[in-house]
Amino acid sequence: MSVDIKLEKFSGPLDLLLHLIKSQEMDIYDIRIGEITEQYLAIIDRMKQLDLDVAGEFLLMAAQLIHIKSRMLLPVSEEVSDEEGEDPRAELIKRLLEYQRYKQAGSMFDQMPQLDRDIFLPHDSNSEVFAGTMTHNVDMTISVYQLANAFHMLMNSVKTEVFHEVVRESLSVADYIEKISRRVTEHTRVAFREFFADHCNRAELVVTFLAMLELIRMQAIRIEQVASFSDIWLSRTASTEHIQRLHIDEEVLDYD
Amino acid sequence: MTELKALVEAFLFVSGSPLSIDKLAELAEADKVVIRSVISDLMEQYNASGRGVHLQEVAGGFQFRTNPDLAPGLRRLQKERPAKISPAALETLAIIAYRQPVTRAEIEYLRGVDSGGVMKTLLERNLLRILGKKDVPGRPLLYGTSRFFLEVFGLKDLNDLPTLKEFAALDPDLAEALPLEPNDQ
Amino acid sequence: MTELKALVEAFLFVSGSPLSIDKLAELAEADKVVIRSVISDLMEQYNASGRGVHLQEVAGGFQFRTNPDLAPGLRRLQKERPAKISPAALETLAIIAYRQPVTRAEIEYLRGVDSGGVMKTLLERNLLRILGKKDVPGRPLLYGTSRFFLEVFGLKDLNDLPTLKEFAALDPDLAEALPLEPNDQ
Repeated sequence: MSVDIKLEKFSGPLDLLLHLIKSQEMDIYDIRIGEITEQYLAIIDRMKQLDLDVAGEFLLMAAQLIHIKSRMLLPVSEEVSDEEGEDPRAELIKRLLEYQRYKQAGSMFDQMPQLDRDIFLPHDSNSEVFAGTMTHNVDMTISVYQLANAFHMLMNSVKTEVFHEVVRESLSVADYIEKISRRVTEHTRVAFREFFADHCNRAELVVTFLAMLELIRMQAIRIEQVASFSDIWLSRTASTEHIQRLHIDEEVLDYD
Repeated sequence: MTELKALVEAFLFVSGSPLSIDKLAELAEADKVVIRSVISDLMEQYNASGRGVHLQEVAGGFQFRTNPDLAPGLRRLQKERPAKISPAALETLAIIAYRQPVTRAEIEYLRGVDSGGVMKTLLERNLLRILGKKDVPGRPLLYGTSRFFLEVFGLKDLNDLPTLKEFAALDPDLAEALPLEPNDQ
Repeated sequence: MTELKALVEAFLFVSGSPLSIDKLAELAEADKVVIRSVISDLMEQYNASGRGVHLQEVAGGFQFRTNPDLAPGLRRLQKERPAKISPAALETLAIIAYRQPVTRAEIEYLRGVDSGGVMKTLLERNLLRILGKKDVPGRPLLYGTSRFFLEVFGLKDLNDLPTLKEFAALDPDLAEALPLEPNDQ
């Protein structure tokens, strides 16, 4: 028989078995189990020699074949036939028939004219993200999968961001002190919120806040709020020159 | 009547997605029976040989689609080749189509191989949908085919799937196998 | 010739934007003179009175457009066109579904962008409901999903939402993702 078999061409062990049965022109209802087992094992073996990753499922099937083969060799005694009078191959045959049916249904699907492969719709109506699920009965139908997937992707991306923050721990409080003092110098009064507006990442928020605290401690800025929950304002208390002369030393700040 | 026919034609042209008789009746403010006869009129007109565009019944509605015979020429207009559905994915899709609602474990028993990756691809391509959870320990997810699946394969509904009998005719081996009918309750 | 006519008809149908004679000749691999006669043939056929779709010369090319006489009727479809959900809305809805009860600030922290507009749309479409106010300074509103949300997604209740574990099982790459359980306390 042909030695030139590649496992990856088969969608699974059942597919490989069907191929062997067909190429040996065997009757699927009367598989010559010894012959098939031998060939199957030879193929699996060769794959191993080639150091290919033989999927667990192929090995599992090999074990099942050996088991069936050994049961076929046992003389059919009365007691045994009472319990499992079935042909030891019966379960395998049933699975093979069932599998063959879906494999054929699959190739039939392949031959049916398919949207975007054989049949086309006007471009603007099939290019949108969820066009495929559009219906006119319900306002909108997206699948639960899309919903869960969206959340999942988001959580993953948030997580990666956190991870990156830790890695590039190069955000320096001193830099932020400088940034804030520059803005306070230019504008005299700046809303607290404004400093956080374009920072969506947590590390930057923290560093900005630390820098503010530092400036307050140095009495360079003042924080005020007119009423509870109204906007908080930062204003400059020291003179421009004073702020510019602030000598900011990372080591003195002692944030690591 | 002529104006109604024109209106239905225009609705179908503009809509893009399949429109049901009910929806067309509502939109055109006409009786369903009349709409039905207008549709069959239009189908006769469009589905004559030699037309570039056909009117097809699909996923519970009607839709203008290109004539499948023109596929080779039309592919020139497509910028990207659509990702081909692999044999493994088609096989999995077939199991789900005929066996729905079905769990991943059932699919894997039938295929004899891990099917997580293939199912994820099918879900991403919107060919599957999750029908709920099975009432057994562990509450595994139940899968079925989506409405988009019907659109892609040009099926009216799940009963439009070829039945086992047609299969049996192709391959006598299968005649004795388990009955296989689309399971759509 | 008949097949060429069908092909040109199909190209015009699929393209959406106007196609010039040159472009059509290139696509159909035919002579421009022949294309021109095919076009005038099609125009005669389509632009007869009582048709819903016309073939029109526009912006240096040819394009199928609805018959302007039908505009009043057609507007009914435009209004009813199912609004498509944007990726931003989907993401926001996903956060609310899995994290409810949740405040706008929490959503915006997770998404990293202002989400007011998207949330307004979701509220208008009846997919969200306000669950109350959070007992923290400022008493921000707490959002959750509505009963209609369950209907749209075919869920019995919130426990029916798939957990991340179930998706992680489909794809080993996802196995390390954060544990995700519907948060329904």
